[in-house]
Amino acid sequence: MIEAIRNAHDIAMERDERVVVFGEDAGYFGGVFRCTAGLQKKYGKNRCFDAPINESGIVGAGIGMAAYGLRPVVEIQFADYVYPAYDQIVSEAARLRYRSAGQFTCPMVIRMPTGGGIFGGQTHSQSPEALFTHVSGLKVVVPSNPVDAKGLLMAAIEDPDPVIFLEPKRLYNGPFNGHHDRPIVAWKSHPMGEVDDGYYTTPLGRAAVRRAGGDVTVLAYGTMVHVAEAAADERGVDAEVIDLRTLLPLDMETIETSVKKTGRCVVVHEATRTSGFGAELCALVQEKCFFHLEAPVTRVTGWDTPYPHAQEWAYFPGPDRVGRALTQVLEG
Amino acid sequence: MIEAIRNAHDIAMERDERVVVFGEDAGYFGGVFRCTAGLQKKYGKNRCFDAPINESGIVGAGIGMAAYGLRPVVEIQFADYVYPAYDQIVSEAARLRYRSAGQFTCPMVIRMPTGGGIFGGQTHSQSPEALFTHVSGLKVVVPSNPVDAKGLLMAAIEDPDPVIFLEPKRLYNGPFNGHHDRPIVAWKSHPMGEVDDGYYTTPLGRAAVRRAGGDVTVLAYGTMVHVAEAAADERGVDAEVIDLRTLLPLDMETIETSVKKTGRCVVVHEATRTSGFGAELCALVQEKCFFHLEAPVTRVTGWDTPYPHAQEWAYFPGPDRVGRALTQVLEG
Amino acid sequence: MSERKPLFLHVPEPGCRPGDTPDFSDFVIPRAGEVRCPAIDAAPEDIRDMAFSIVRVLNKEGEAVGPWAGRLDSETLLHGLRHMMTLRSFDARMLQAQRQGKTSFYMQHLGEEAVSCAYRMALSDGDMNFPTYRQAGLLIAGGYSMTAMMNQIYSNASDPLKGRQLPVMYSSREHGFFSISGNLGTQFIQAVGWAMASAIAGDTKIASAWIGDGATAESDFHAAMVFASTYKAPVVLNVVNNQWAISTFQGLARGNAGTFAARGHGFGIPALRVDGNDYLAVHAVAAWAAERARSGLGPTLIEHVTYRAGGHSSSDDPSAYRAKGEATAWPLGDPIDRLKRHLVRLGVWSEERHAQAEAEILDEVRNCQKAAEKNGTLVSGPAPSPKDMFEDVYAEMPPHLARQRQEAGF
Amino acid sequence: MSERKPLFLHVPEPGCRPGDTPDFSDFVIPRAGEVRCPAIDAAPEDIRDMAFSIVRVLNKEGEAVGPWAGRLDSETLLHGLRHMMTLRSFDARMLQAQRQGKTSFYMQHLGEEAVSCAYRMALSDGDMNFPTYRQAGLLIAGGYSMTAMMNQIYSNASDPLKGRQLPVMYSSREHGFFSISGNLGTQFIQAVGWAMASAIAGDTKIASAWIGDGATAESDFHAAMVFASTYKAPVVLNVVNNQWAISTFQGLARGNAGTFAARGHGFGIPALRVDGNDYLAVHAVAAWAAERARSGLGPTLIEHVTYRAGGHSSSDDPSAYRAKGEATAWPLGDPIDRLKRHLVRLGVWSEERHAQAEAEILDEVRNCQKAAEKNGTLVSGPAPSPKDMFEDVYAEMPPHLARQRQEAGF
Ligand SMILES: Cc1ncc(C[n+]2csc(CCOP(=O)(O)OP(=O)(O)O)c2C)c(N)n1
Ligand SMILES: Cc1ncc(C[n+]2csc(CCOP(=O)(O)OP(=O)(O)O)c2C)c(N)n1
Ligand SMILES: [Mg+2]
Ligand SMILES: [Mg+2]
Repeated sequence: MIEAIRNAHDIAMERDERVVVFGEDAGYFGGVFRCTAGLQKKYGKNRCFDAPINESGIVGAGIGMAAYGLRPVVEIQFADYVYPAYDQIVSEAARLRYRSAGQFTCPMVIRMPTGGGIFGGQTHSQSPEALFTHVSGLKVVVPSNPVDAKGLLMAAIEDPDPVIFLEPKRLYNGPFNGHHDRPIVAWKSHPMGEVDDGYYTTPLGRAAVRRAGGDVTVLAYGTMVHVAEAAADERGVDAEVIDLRTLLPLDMETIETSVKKTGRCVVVHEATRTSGFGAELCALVQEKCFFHLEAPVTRVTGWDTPYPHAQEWAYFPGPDRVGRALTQVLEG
Repeated sequence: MIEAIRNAHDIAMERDERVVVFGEDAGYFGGVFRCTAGLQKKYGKNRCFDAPINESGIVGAGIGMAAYGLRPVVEIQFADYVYPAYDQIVSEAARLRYRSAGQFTCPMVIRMPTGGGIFGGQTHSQSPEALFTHVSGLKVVVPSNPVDAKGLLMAAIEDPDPVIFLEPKRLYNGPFNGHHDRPIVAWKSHPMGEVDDGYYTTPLGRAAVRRAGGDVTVLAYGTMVHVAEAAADERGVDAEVIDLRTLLPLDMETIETSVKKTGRCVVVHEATRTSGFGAELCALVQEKCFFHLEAPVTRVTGWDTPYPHAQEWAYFPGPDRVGRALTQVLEG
Repeated sequence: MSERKPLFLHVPEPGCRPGDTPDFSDFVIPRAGEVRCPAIDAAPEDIRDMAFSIVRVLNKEGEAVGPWAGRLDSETLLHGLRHMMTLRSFDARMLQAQRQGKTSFYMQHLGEEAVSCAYRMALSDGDMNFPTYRQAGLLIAGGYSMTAMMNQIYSNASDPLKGRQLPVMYSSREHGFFSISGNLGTQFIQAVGWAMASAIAGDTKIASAWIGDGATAESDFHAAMVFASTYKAPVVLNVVNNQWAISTFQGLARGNAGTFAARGHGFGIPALRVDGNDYLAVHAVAAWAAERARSGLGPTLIEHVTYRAGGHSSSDDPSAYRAKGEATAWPLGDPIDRLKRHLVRLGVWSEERHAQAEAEILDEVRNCQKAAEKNGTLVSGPAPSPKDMFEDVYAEMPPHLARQRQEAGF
Repeated sequence: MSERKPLFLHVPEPGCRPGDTPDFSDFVIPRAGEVRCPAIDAAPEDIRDMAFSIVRVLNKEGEAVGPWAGRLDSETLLHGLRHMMTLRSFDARMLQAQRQGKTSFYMQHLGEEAVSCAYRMALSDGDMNFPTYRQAGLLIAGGYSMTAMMNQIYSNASDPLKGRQLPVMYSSREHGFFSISGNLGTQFIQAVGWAMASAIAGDTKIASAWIGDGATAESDFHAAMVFASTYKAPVVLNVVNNQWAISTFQGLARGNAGTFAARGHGFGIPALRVDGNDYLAVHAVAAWAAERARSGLGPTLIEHVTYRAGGHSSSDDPSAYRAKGEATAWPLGDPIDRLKRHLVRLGVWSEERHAQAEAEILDEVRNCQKAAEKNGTLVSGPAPSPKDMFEDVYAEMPPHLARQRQEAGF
């Protein structure tokens, strides 16, 4: 997935002079996950450069650049480190178009690795998406595979509004279904791992059905898409797994169609449960599909604790927990 | 309610030397809403003082003080200005006990005026509670009247963990049911407006039933409690209005009991809808009471836009909108 | 270890509080003309002293003296005087309109008119300001319509910001005036980003960042300093030290030590202090800094030393926290009086013409007000549509917002 | 307006990159003993030059010279040497353990041992450090158990932090070592708050804040400077300038201008730079600053000039971004070598005793490691209970967490 993301940057910079890329260690070195490797060499220090370690500064400067007319794509080294930039994102980027009645806008992409599964402990594992979905004016994207990552990033860069782009870091080097004790799989063995070299976009606001099924709908994104697929396969459940891809704005149509068909719904995410994005999904599903539901919408999520280091796999909502929820919802 | 809050500070400072109070304009002047008026004079500049305009500094310094063994009570001038402190709250205050396995703790109260209704525009009207309820390790409190405000603040100051204390500014000077075009009512005419002079606490984590009813449960907090009561009264709906008071941890028992009785539930808040705290309430209610529900849990909230200035009353979820939802849920 | 004395907390206090007699005697003010004018490419380390002095041009007698003088002809100065007088008149009317209940809120510039009015004249079209709520002189001197400003203040049907923003939170891209935020400090780093963008694009435009003394404590001030110094961005960083931040005096934001200008030294950013009540000095220093930025020499930090003679806003009553008469005791005088005296001395102005200009300006402001009130005030007359509330959240309205608009019935 | 040349973005670059020959020739280093030692109550404005110089005690010959010398007896220095050697040995073993897969992550101090080891000796019991991940010398020199440290690194059943924290994110209240955060910079202002609390309580304890050169760019650095100067908090503010922040050189955090120490000047905070590879100099400066804090004179900013000789962490390979041999070209030498030479010169140490000490220390470290591994490593043996995952989120477990623990099956 790293190469797909790098490639999306490359094509965007090639096609549009206004695209500039920066972040901590993102210039000369190409990022601690190497997602911007080679860009400085190819496009010059003017268009891809290292930033001082100040996330508010990175986003704030990006807002100024976007207001000028550039298209900044900035990297926050880990999603866990986005909070210092939270004011600039929430109070400024998200509201600039609104408060200036369209005089100033903020076409900026804020990329950051998210999620656990790499023994990163509490400050390299968080999934803060719900802290952005509550903010009007933002778009929030979470790809689950290289093909989408490239297309969605391209679309995000072309989008006229600020986009929070969360990259599940556990997926950087291969699909991961939560079976941490099995051999690592490479993207090249996965259908969504083979990425077209050329320019394409994957539209924001559209979910994808990853696995068709009739008995229960699973709403997931990022790493959890793979976990959900594995859980359904392993339990032999006829589950329809929907990869949301964009959380805000949400593709409610696809969700509604599926849940009305299956009558059951399980929501899966890695973030802590209370006030997680799963809450919004539960709320919406029961609002829109109430009379089709045969069981409560059920959440499988990270626990309401910081992400622990040693207990990582007890925290991570793996295929076992998702599988149990599937069974329970089908029986309930 | 201002006097109740001031009084809670006063008693807490009197009873416990470790209690210190600071914030922007909170010292000599006593705060722009006068909630800390007189404290510096009474307890000295050592225990109540002005802070430089840096919210991260205010909270960060508070964390250090709490780790030392004091009990800081800090004021953020408006909830809209808490975002610069978000990192210190989320990454530090909330997780200090956990990450140090109890060696260091953070008994701190972070107070801030919240909500609209005073023509404050987008940066003096926000209700960011959901951005805190997603954070494990925090407690989140929203009083709806002077009696509770004092008791809850007292409990918050005594609490061993960090508490976000949101004060609905539209309630500072009187109860407000959303009828902005009617004469202003004073607290002294309200049953919860008469505050005991002495020491008492109102425990965190307990909701209060403000209006008993059998047909529909309304979950509300802060200003919206009064709006919900008015809406039920005006429509003649037999609604049970629950004032949540503490959002985290939530008094699920009271909620469950009520919804299982009424079979219907309306959730009301002033914050934007998507991923608001209402989403969590919907999710929980349908999880716990699914087989008792006769209609979808319905949300009445602020719209998913910044809080506008001129269109304040079109934005505010007033008694009309709440009333319509009540009728709809009863008919649906 | 020996017995130690207990520590204690130091909390800085202003020299005087209500009941005290204002006293500025330990505020050191260099004579007008005394501070040198370095070359624009002077090494930052060679002009460190300037962060501890104050550039002044107009002396007590109304003469323009010293190396920073002689840059503006009298015609320009007459314009400048008019801008300041207009801003003061505008403020008075709008504060009154707020008192009359025609809008919710107002913030005036009383005593600080020179800062934004003179500064604007050192900029070129296409340059961008990232202002706070106390630089409306940038708009007045920049030729923006007062009626449009009032429409915004009234949140009426013709408000360019569609009623969404608090009064005085103007925005005019065309006039190089970035949308004002309610959140202090955020604009400071945004200005640096805008300037970086101009540099990246190979443009010739520069940015100006604005912040108050109190708000320098905000973290984005630091972000701006770091980014401006790292990338040598073409930006002028302006701190308006008007001595007060609501009820806290400027010493609280700097521990009553150093100066705001001296913040530049840790970053190798050249820093100057200027008499903010001296139209000529502000203009000269602004032009110097702008020239540096335009020449690729990077950022300059300017501390404008002035005084907030009025309340913080229409919601504020300063008598609760500062001594009566502090404004009149303020030793740098009134910016309008000082420029007026200079022009009279030059022989191009007189008391009579001043009185006449005042009347003309009041008339103009009144006419604008009438025109604006035709479009409505916050409480009556034509108003922006609630429909507008749902627009501009995104470039294109997403389905959930369209549904909400429908639910709202608009 | 005349035609302007297009602007361009300045992006600072280090003197050399992979493939280049390291060159520190424009790094100006004062001679040992050259910089004066002011009284602790010297006015900040009278010692501004010290932010642009470097306090050094040990010269090339291994002599301790100048006004900062002569404060530690040779016994203390022998302890100091042992602390640094122990830290280096500990680092080597733990990095190896990480390479062997016994834990997930490690960060070493190679080349920076003097900073935290010497500093600790200037503190008293009860003082509190707010460290980063690169000051474990504070623990080693403070007598904390190496086995406990390893238990933390292994996240094993005896980990005092119950397996919750990333390796090296130690915490020991008892040893004056605040819980390390993964988030850069946050601790800097917390330290100031702790110091303010000590002052409020009329205590005699002081706080020490720690931050890296790269992390000075973070906004909480500014918050700390503002609060420390405003309240004259009894805190020592330490910047460890080890030249690199992962792949970015320290010039990027300061526009290659000024010094980190000079950041103090805008706040009236006295600031010094010290040779961070000189045990005696670090100790002397630390003692000076601590004495200032304890005497109610407020904060001091210290920039420790040193060099990160190893990778940033076990996940990092510096050969991708910095020139080979930079560490050996680093002109301030190795802290252990330098103190060793001094002690040999004093006649209290020898090559033989050094070799013997190395062997003893290795033995000790190995024994601790064995003891720790009995309690498990991250991948095998006894482990903290998943039950612990739900504890300490709050003082008392709220119902929803109790339900989740049950749901989790623990
Ligand atoms: C982030 C943030 N914190 C607090 C406030 C509240 N506030 C508004 S103006 C002000 C004082 C600012 O003082 P200063 O920067 O000196 O500017 P001045 O009003 O004197 O022009 C404060 C505290 C705010 N608007 N934003
Ligand atoms: C808020 C935040 N942003 C980014 C990071 C990622 N990060 C960890 S260490 C580091 C470099 C720090 O360099 P420096 O401050 O010089 O300390 P050193 O590692 O050299 O001791 C970075 C960018 C982080 N941990 N926290
Ligand atoms: Mg001010
Ligand atoms: Mg470093």
